Order: sequence, then structure tokens, then C-alpha cells
Amino acid sequence: MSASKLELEQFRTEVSAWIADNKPGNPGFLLPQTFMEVGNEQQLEFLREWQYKLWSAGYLGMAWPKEYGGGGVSPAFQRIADQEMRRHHTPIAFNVIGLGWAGPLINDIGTEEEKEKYLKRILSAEDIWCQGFSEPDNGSDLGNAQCRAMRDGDEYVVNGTKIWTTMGNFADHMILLARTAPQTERKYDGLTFFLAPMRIPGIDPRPIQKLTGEYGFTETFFTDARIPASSVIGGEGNGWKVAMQTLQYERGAASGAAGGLNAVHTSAGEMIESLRGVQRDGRPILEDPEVRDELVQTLIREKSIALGDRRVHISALNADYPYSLPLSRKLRFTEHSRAMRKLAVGLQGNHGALYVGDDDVIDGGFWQRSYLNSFSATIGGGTSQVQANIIAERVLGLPKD
Amino acid sequence: MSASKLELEQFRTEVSAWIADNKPGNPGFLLPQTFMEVGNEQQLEFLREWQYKLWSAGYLGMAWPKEYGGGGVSPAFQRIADQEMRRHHTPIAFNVIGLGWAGPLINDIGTEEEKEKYLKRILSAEDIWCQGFSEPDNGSDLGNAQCRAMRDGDEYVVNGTKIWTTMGNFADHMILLARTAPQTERKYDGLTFFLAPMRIPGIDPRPIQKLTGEYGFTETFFTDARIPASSVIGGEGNGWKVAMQTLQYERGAASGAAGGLNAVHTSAGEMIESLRGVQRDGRPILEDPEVRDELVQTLIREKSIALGDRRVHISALNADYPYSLPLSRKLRFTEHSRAMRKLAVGLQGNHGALYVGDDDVIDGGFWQRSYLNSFSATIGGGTSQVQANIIAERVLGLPKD
Amino acid sequence: MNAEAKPITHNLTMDFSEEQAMVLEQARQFCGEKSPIPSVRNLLDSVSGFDAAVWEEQVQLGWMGLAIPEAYGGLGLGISCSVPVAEAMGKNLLTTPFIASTLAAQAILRGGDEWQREQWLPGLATGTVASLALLDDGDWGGSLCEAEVVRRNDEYILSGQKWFVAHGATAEFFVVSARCEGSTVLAVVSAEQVTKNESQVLIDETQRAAKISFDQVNLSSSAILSQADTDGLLADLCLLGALLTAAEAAGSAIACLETVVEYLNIRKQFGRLIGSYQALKHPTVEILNAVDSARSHIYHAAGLLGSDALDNDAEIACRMAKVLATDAICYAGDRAIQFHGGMGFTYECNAQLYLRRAQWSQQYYGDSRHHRTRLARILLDNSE
Amino acid sequence: MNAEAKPITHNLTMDFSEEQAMVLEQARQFCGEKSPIPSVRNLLDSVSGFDAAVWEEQVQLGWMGLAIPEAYGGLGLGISCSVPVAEAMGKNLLTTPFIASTLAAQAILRGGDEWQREQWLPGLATGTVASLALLDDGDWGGSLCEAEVVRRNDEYILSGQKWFVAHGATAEFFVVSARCEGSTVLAVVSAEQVTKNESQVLIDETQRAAKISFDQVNLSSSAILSQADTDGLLADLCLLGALLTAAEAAGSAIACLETVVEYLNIRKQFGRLIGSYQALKHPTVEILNAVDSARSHIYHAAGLLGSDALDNDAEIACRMAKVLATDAICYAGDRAIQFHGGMGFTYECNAQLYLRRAQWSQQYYGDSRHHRTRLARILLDNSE
Repeated sequence: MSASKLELEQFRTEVSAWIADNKPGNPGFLLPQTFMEVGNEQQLEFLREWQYKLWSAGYLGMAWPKEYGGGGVSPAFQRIADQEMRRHHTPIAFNVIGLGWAGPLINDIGTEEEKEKYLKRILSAEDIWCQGFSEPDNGSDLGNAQCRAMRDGDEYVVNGTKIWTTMGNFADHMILLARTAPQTERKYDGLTFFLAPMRIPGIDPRPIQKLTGEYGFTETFFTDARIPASSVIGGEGNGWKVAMQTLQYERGAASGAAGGLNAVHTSAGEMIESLRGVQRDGRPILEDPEVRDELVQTLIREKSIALGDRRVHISALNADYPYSLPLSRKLRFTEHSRAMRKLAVGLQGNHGALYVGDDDVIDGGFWQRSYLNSFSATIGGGTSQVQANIIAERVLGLPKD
Repeated sequence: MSASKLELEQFRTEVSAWIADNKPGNPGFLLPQTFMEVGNEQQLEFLREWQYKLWSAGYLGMAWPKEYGGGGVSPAFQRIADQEMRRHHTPIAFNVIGLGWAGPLINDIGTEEEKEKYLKRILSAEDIWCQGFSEPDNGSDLGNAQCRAMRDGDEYVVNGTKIWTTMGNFADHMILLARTAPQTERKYDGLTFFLAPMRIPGIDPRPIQKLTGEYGFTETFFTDARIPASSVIGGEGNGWKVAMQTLQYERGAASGAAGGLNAVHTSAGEMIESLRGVQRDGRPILEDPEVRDELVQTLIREKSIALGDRRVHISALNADYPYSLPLSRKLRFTEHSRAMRKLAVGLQGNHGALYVGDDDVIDGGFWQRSYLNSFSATIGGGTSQVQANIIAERVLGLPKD
Repeated sequence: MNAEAKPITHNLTMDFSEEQAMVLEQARQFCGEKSPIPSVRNLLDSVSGFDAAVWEEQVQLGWMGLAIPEAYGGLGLGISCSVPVAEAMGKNLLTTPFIASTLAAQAILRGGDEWQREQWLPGLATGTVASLALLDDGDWGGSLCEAEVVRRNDEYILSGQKWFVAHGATAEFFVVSARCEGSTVLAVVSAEQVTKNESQVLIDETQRAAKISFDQVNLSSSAILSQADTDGLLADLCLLGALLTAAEAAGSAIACLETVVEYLNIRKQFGRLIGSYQALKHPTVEILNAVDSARSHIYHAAGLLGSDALDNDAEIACRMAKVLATDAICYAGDRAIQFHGGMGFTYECNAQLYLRRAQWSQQYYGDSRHHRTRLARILLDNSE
Repeated sequence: MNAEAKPITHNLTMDFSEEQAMVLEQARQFCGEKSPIPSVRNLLDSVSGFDAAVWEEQVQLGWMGLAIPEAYGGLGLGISCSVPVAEAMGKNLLTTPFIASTLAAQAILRGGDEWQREQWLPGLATGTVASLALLDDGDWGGSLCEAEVVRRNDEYILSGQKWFVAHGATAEFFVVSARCEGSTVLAVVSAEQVTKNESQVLIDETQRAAKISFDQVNLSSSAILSQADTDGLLADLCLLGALLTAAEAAGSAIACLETVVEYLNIRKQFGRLIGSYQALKHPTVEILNAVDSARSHIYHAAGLLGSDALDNDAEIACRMAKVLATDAICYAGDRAIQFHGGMGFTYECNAQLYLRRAQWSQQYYGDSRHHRTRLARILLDNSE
């Protein structure tokens, strides 16, 4: 199934042309930069339409099996399609939990019935998926999940609370990690993984207002919610293993994800452009030597991440600490993103004190909002502090706390 | 015994004049900046002579009792004398452990006999004192000292190792913290404090070469060294309490220390002066905007410490965290000193790669050597990391590790 | 090495008067009582941004008169006594027009003639809301004042636009900087005379500011403050504004620190209180040290202020205070979100209030870089 | 927002050839065997600073010929293959004249005519020690070259002084920059012709450098490299020097990191391995990330180098590599001392070797600020 270089280049031309023709125009409202920023129906419908269009044209789920709505071709095509989407700054393919987590998992270990039931509707965005891993008292400590699912005949009765459920209020299904056996020796052993329905009695997703003032997450309360026993995936008690497997898919098409952009990439170059009109001491801030130096350092850091993503594939250059680049990427990237946005706001002078909705705010308040939103990445999916511990222990072999 | 403002100002004039007349000239070799840098006999004899001269003139131990060689006047006089020494950049009063630790302790809790035996000779620098607290395996964990002193008749037999003994090879006496009862419930309870002789069989102080290439500390090995039982101070088993008391004296004349400079203060202004001749990109480095900004930040930090030393006395401005300024001073000051020296070397351009002994090195290599030496303060007396824990726990009330 | 080099920043005065101490204690207590977080949150959506009753009480306590001489109905304690109030207000995120009106009063006191002082200061001492309007655009360091006053016989005609006028929607009058015949003037303009008054949308929802425009507004000659070297006065007002903003920011940073410490002492992860992790406790100590440094400089600066034009030492002190205080709140606010984990990402968590405050404080009356650039000139170029 | 803004640093090539991989593996093994720490320490006091036998072995392995074309007795693999050697040497603090001679060879290869290449390159490929002499004073950014060549008929007369000439005491000849009739030239000068050759006392005791002076030294016209735009060539040599220094520094930083990790895994305080304290483990992760970033840039830069003049992308890459590598070793060296506690304060502890190396690496071929200033010009002023 491997494709020739020529085929791939031809494909790039084709997809690029299609995107140029079909990329939606400015909708007149701020579009979500990540799937965690879908806060209202207007944004949701816009993104649902875009994803459907993308899939209909054959540029999403290209490496998934044909019989379940995929394209059945090499992941190399999807990578190219994704690159072109990034290059053309298209909107995101917002159904991220379905495309990047649940879908690949179902593809890998799901039954025939599950594949038929779920996969196509993930790609077409007919079904929206959300994720139920974190809990209010166990943000960083996934293995300690306390949400209970008690077997009762053909069903499990779920009680507990999940938090940071992205699009929980819009979702049709949830990948749910719940405790089916409370008394196990290792806390991980009592967990089970479910493909749970969301639109049933006893499930109450309540929107959480983010620090930006907007919405995008819910806290999901389960009160005697009855989910079918058939929604277990990977077998009862194997939830931890399945969850860990699910987390591996995040990395892109090659690992089984359906593809599409899951975030709008914001480059340091865009930050610099945003500052072109800003004056400091009566002259353009981009002429201020100290500011220039901070911008250069930001550019260097940005390039470090991009080069690291390439170096990771050269094993001779990863001999000392083979897991260093992949395991540290989240920390490096999310901290860079936060720092860059903090700098962008700080360099705006007075404009930095304005916010979304002001007539004079730079780029519609994008940078302020984006700085506030950036903490979702330095906190979610394991805080930066937890990431540093992981790197210290798994890459450098330092002792646990 | 309180002195009038006029008396004090007259005294300031007097001492300033005396110093101007008696301050030694350039000895032709690099003088120690702290007592931890006395590496050879030449430096030792020079400093011994200076201290003797200072004491003979009545400007050292001014607040100690007259009968033991002191001046018997208010500590305010010593503070002024110290200020003038600092202003005139005199050499240090190098017998620091005697003047600032052992002396005040003996003054406070020593017997008449001990006072007569030790105090005057500390001031005159006839006896040099050193300190035996740290051990190779317990750098930061003083309470865990393992050096053993077993009672045997009128003597204690000492076995073990002390490290970072400043001037151990020159010292006549040591304040020694040793374990006299190995099996106590709290590790602190088994410790005893000694005024131990150094020039007896079984004590072997071996010079440690510092990272600068010079000497200044010893590792002191005790092998069945027999010290008189009468050298216990504060009572057997009370060593921890006595040691903690001793550490309180460090703060200067008001707390009982004899006074005199224990370190040559190096200001950011001196760093800036040292850079006046350095060129970057064909013009003076002090005109480089980015460098200027780093220098300003250094000046601000330096001033913060000095202002904090004044604000600490204004209780209304210390209401939130009363122990914050005093407990954090060591961390703030030593980290500032290290960072400033690191910057000073980094800004020298190529000259930064030269070292003591080179013809072209700036200020005789002072900054390079001083950067390397600065770690003695960020490590010794509780590392910066331990200091941060102390502040977190005692000032902010955060939980222990 | 030049062992005789003098310290570059030799003034280390730390005078804190009994009056300042009294004001600090009173202000802390008052603000703590009147501005608990629920009250702060209640006001976020309000138009004025403050509770008129609380403002009235502040006025009754005499705080608006602290820096106004007794001859004009004030207490005559000097601007150094306004600094602790700003800090206490910052600590409780209380944002009445105290700073705005205090600065307007300073402009009139330092720049007005006797008639002008008598005209406006007694009202300010008893609660008239007023505000400085200095900025023509987004740049505190720009030297060109674009607003212009044209003189026609005995009349003055003002045109221009001013940004970031604190409490612009509430103020009864403004003290406006403008060019006039080649030099700078300060003009007193009443709210009714303003052509356009638009509220700005601020990231710090506790603050209020407006963009105000003047289109051919007629002013009488008595509206022009003319007693002083206006350029020097403008520079001084910017320094006083920087110091009061620094005090407010330092207060907010202390509150932010307390919020962090409290959470670190109750939240558990992996079976331990998160405050026991050095990755959290040591940066929290850095916040403490940053706040401590800022406060030392703020009260050092306050002690150097009198009724005369600010001298070199006072300028250094105000600028350093602003650098440290705003760096402290920016760091504290950022870390506060992070250390609250998922909770910190919610609007409900108070950490966001401090992070948003930080974005206001850092730019108002010049950001850290702005002041450091000027400090470099003073400290590195004027060495004797 | 301008969503179409192009990435400013668009070249993300990461080519690492099989030859480079082979050289890296071989060099790491060789340097690990030949330069364990006791050997490094044995050489600290020596005059030459290196073991002639080890140098001879390096030469035998063909390393001096890596970047010299086959026509002149080299292997013709290009300068990109010298980079891994520099890194491996840095990792083991091995400091033979590899970098010095490689750079001298590049000067002749890029700047010499056929006769000059044939004259010197075969010797360099087989171990002649040579060195570049570029610096007139302490400033890598100064544009004035003060050494001067005066032309008299067919002869050239050189006068001047050069600083920080690596392995100046050992080199058989030098490639010296000088002014000549309004432009710049590079001249090949033999060690015997040097008027004064003084070793400098370096903080990094593993390195060797000299100050060399020329007083009216006569050179034949064949000693003047004249094939190229000399200003461009000089700039390129500085970039190549920066990259090789960066590679050496990155290697040293890796070794420093390993030293820290090892100690953190054996030293106990308060009953716990000190590596379990986040105050130590997280900064150690920062060292790792800094080294990783530096290495990504170093090999990216190496992949962009050919035999032609360096293009814009190569310049950006070399400068970024130098910034990151030297910042990494400076941070790593400093933290290594601190994290070794009292032990770190001793000469016996290896941490000091890396801290001293850092002081050498940071300034050699321009420090981090030097390169960042130039990057600002390229990246911020030339945006299309």
C-alpha cells in the first residue's frame, strides 16, 4: 500500500487546490483554535459542516478502512492532506476525541459491530465524542479514578463525576474510564473502559465557564446512569491498559488517528506581525533592541520544537536518551506556547490591557484570549510539573518523589 | 550604655580617619574576599596582622566586656566601625568563627574560666577558630551528624570526619558538634557541643582543593582524638540547641558578634566599572541596550536586598509574613551574588575565558574566581534549595516534602 | 579592580511614618471588610465598576484628602500616605476612583495657581471624581502629545483623543495634556465638554477606562494649569501614577500569593498535599520574594516624595518600584492559574482575577521595559 | 490577525547522512576510550594540553581529512562530518587541535588558489597542526581588523597582534586576517615567523590559546589567500567556528548532564536520594531539554553546509546552534556545581571541568548575545 513519491506529490497538488477552493471564509466570529474552545452552537455547526465537507471530499480518515467510511489508502496521504490544511490555515477537524482517540481504538480492538456502528459517524461528524478520564479530585492522577460503574444484569450503573469533558454538552458518546472493582491491590486493576452513550437519563453535563469567560468544557455528573454492558471495550478490569493505549493515538495519522487539524497553529511569525503597528518610545517596537532579542529567543525556541520533531526520526541522534524528544515534547511545546502568548500580550503596551470586544484591541483580542486558553495545555493531559517528573524518571532514570 | 547621636557621629569621624591612615596597601597578591578563601600562610599572616591592628586600636569586639579584651561600649559603635571598614574597603577580620560564632557563645554561656581563656585571644587573632558541623554524608542535614565522641573518664574520644572546616589547617580550636549518645529517639538529642583543641594527636585536617584551584577548607579526620571533658559547652546532649544558638550570632554586632568585616562586599557598581573597557560590536558594552537592561536588573536586585535590610525593622511593613525578610535573606543575597558574578564573567566577551594569572584578565581574574567561589555561599550553610524549603514551610506554612 | 567605586543607587532611605502606618492599617481593615471577593465579582458587570456607597465611605474616612493640603480641605499628610491605601485596595481588588482622583488632585496641586487650587481641590478632597487624560495612543514612551490646544484671543480650543482614562465614564472632570504653541499644557475639562466618551473593554474586569475625544472644545484661560514647568510636571505625574499602580499591583500580588498558598495547603494529588511538591513550593517562594522586593521599593519611594518636584532619587525609586511590582503580579498571576490546575482554568477560581489584574497593572503608567530603559539612562550614563 | 504570515525560519531540513552517523559512532567510541576523566585531568598541567599519541591516532583515523577533498589527500566527506567529531570530543573533554586545524584547512580550501591548496591541504589532512588567528582584541563583533599587511613590490609585510589563537603554542602555521590596502586578506604565516607567542591563562584548563604578535614579518605573495571574497570568507569561517564550538559545547553539556544524573542517583540527604527532590530533578530536565534543542540545531546546521559559501539559512542555523549550545553548557555547568553540594565546590569533583568549559565555549566565536543580535537583523528586518 506504499505510495510513490510522484503519486504523493500529485496528491498534494490536488488537495491543495481543493482546499483553496473550499476553505470557508471568515465566519464573522472568532473561530475555536482548538477543540477545547467550542463554546456555542454557532461555532459547533460551522465546524460540523467543515468536517463533513472534508470527509465527503475524501480528505479525512484516509487511512481508515473503506468499509467503515475511510479511504483505505496509506497514512502518507493523510499526512500530506494535514500539511496542506495547516499551510492553508483551514479550520480544525473538531471531533477530535472521535477522530484521534475513540476511532483508532475501535479500529484496533473494536468488534465488527462497534466498527460499523461508530466509525463512519465519527468521520462525518454525525456523532460527536467526548472523553471522561479526569475527575475533580484526581486531575493529574488518572489511575486513581473514583467514578463507579456497578454491574447490574446487562447494564452498568454509573455514579460519579467527570470533569474537563470537552464538548460534553454537545456529545453523543463518551470514552469513559470508570471503576468496576473498588477493592483491588493495585488501583489500576479495578478500572474499565466504556464506549458510553451520553444522551441517556442520569447523565448531566454542566458547562464550565473558563477563565476566558467562555465555555468549552463540562463537568459531567452521573447519577444512576445505566449504560449497556456491551459498551465495555477491552474487557472488564483492563481499563487502565486501554486508556494508555488510547493516549498513544494522539500523535497523528501514522498512529491510527483519522487526521485533520486538531489545533490552529499559531507561529511566532504571526506574533511578530501582530506587533508591527505597536509603538514603544515613539518608534516601532520591532526596532527596540531588547524586544528584538526576546523575539529572537522565541523564534529559536519555536524552531527547536520543529527540528526536534524531525530529529526524533534519526535514531543515531537519539542514542543517549531515546525517549527524550517524544516524552518531553508536550512540556516543551505547551510551555513555549504559553510563554509566547504571555510575551505577545506583554509587548502590546497599553493594548495588552484590552480584551475581546474592544474596538481597538489587536487582532480582535486573539492574543489575550489565547494566553488565557494556553493554560489548558500546560494543565490538561498532565500538568507541566507532572510532565517534568515523567521525563526525569523515565528518560533520565531519576528516582521518584 | 546608649550613646548619643553626637557621640556616634564623632566616633564615625575618628574611626574613619584611623582607617584611612592605617588601611594596608595592596599586598601584591589577591586578598581573600571571605574567610573561606584563606588559602596560604602569606594571606593568613597578612590578615592576622590587620586584625591585631584593628583590635589594638579598639575597633574590634567593642561591645564585648572589657575584662576579656573587649571595649565595653554599646554595639552601636561597632556597627559604625564596621560601616566605615566597608566604606573604606578594608580587608576582612578573618577569624570569623571566633569573632562571630564561638566568641558570642562563650560570652553568653561560657564559664569565667572559658571567657578568660578564649575571648581575648579570639580578638587579637592569637587563636584561630574553626567550625566542625558539616560531615561528608550530611551536608545539609546537620541534625544527622555521625561524628562520635565517647566519654572515657575525664576525656571524650572522638572518631569521625568533619568537612568544610574553614582554615582547619591553621586553627587552634574548633567548635565541634558530635554525637555522644548514638541511640536516642530524636536524632538531635544525642548531640553535644565542644570547644575542642585542634593541635592534639588524632586530629588530621587535610586541605581540600577548591574548584578555583586554591585552598581554604579542610576535611578534618578524627582518629581516637582525646579531648578534655571540660571542653563540653552547654551540657552533654544539648548540642543541637547550642548549635542553633550559635547560628543566631552570625547577624552582626547587635547579636553579640565581635564585628569586623567578614566579607568584602562587591557591588554591582564595581561590576559595571569592570566592564567600562569591554567592547561589543566595536563600541563600549555599556552602550549595548540589552546589556544595559541586564545591568539595570542587577542594580534593582542589589538595591532590593539593601532596602529589605532596612524594611525588616519596620514591623508595620512586615505584618503579612513577619519572618519573610530575615529568613529569605540568605537565599536572596547569595543567589544575587552568584548571578551577578556569572553575568560579570559572561559580559567580558573573550576576556571571560581568561583566568587568574593571565596578563590581560580583567581585574586580575577577580570575577572568574569570585563566580566560582560564590557557590560556597549558595551551597554552604544550607543550600539554596534547602533555604527555599525553609521559607516555604516556616514563612508560608506550606507542608513539608 | 576599582575598589573605590561608589554604589550607583546610594539612597537607601526607608522612612515609614506613623501616619503611613495608621493609614495602612485602617485601609487594610476597611478594604478587607468592604471588598471581599463576592463583592468584587458582583461589580464585574457593573457600569461604574465600583460601589458608590463604599466610595462615599472612603471619602468620609478622609482618604481623598490625604494628599491635599489642609488649606484646600485636605489632611495635608502628603502623597506618601496615599500609597498604603492603593496597596490595600489592590490587595482586595477594590477599584474605586481613588487613584484616578488622587492623581488629578496632584496635577492641580502641583500645576495650578491659587485660584485653580481653590476651585477644584476642596471638591476633590470631598469626593469629586476626576481623572488624568494623558495618553494619545498606546505608547507611554511617546514624546509627542497629539491633542492640541489652539489659542484664540482669550479662549482656548481643545481637540484630540485620549486613551485609557481611568474611570472615564464616572469622572466629573479631566486633567488633559495637550500641545499649545510649541509647548505642553494641562487643561481642566469638565465631563460635559467631552465630545465622545467610549468605555474600553478591559481584560481586568475590575477596572474601568475610557477613550475620550474632544472636537473643538472651548476652554477659558482659567482651565489651563500654568503654574509649573509642564513637561516636568507631566513627568512627575507619570512617576506618581507608576508608584500608585505599583502599590496597587503589589497588593494584588500579595492576595494572589495568599490564594495560591491556601490552595496548596488543601489540594491533594497522588496522595500528597500539592504544597509539599518543590515544583510548586519553590516558585511560590519566588512570588513571596518578588512581592517583598517590590514592597521594599514602594515604601522607599513613598518616603522620598514631598510636595516639590521629584528629584533623581525619587525618580529611580518610583521606576524600580513599578518594575518590580508589575513583574511580581505578572509572575504571580501566571503561576496562580497553573498551580490551581484544572480549577485554575475556570472563571469561578479567583486566580483569573489576579492574572487579569496583572495585564492591567503591567502596562498602566508604563511597563517594566519602559521603566528599565529609563533607569539605564539614569544609572549607567550619569555615573560621576 | 494575519493568518497567512509565513514562518520566519522556514528551513527545517534535518539531513543526517550515513557517513555522519558512522563518524559519530566511531568518534564517540574513540573519545570515550582515549579520554576518560583521569586522562583529561593528567593533561590539565601539560604545555600542549593534549596527548600527541591520541592526536596521531585521530589523524590515522582520517578525521583531519574528513572535510578535505580527495584531490588533496582527504576523504572528501565535507565539513558536516567534522561536526559529530567535535561533539564527541566535547563529550569527553578531549582537546586536540582537531577544531583548530579543521578551521585552518577550511580557510585554505575556501580561500586559496590551486597552488595554495596543494601546498597545505595534504599536510593538514595528515596531521599538521594549524590555527586561525582572527581576533585583534576581545570583541568578536568588532569590524575593524587592526593587524595590517603592507605591500612592497612583491612582498607583503605583516604587523599586528592576534588573541585567542587556539593551540597557538603547537601550531606549525597560522591563517591570519589583516587589512591590506583598504580590504581584508588572509595570510598563511609559519610559526617560525611569529615575533612573539605567549600562552594565555584560560579558565578552561583543558583548552590552549595564545596571543601571537607579528612585527614587520615578511611574507611572499603565495602566502596571501586571494581566491575568494575575503570578507565573506571570514564571515563563513566565523560561522563554521561557531558551529564546531557549539558541537563541542553540546557534547560537554551532555557529559555534564550525565555527571549530574549519576550524582543525583547516589547522594542521599534527609534520608532520600537527592534526585527525588523536584528542586533538583526539574532543573535537570531543563538541562536535558536545552541539550536536546541545541543538538537539533547543530545537526540541522551541519546538514546545510557544503563547499560553497554559506547561505542565509546556514547562517541562521549556525548562529542558533551557537546560542543554544553555549546557553546549555553555561546553565548545565552552573547547576552541576550547585547540585553536587559541597562536593561540587571541590577541584576533585568533575563538575568544575564543565563549568570552566562553559566559560570557554560561551565566548569562543561569539557569545550568545553576539549571535542573537545578528539573528535579529536577519529575522526581523528582512521579512518579505
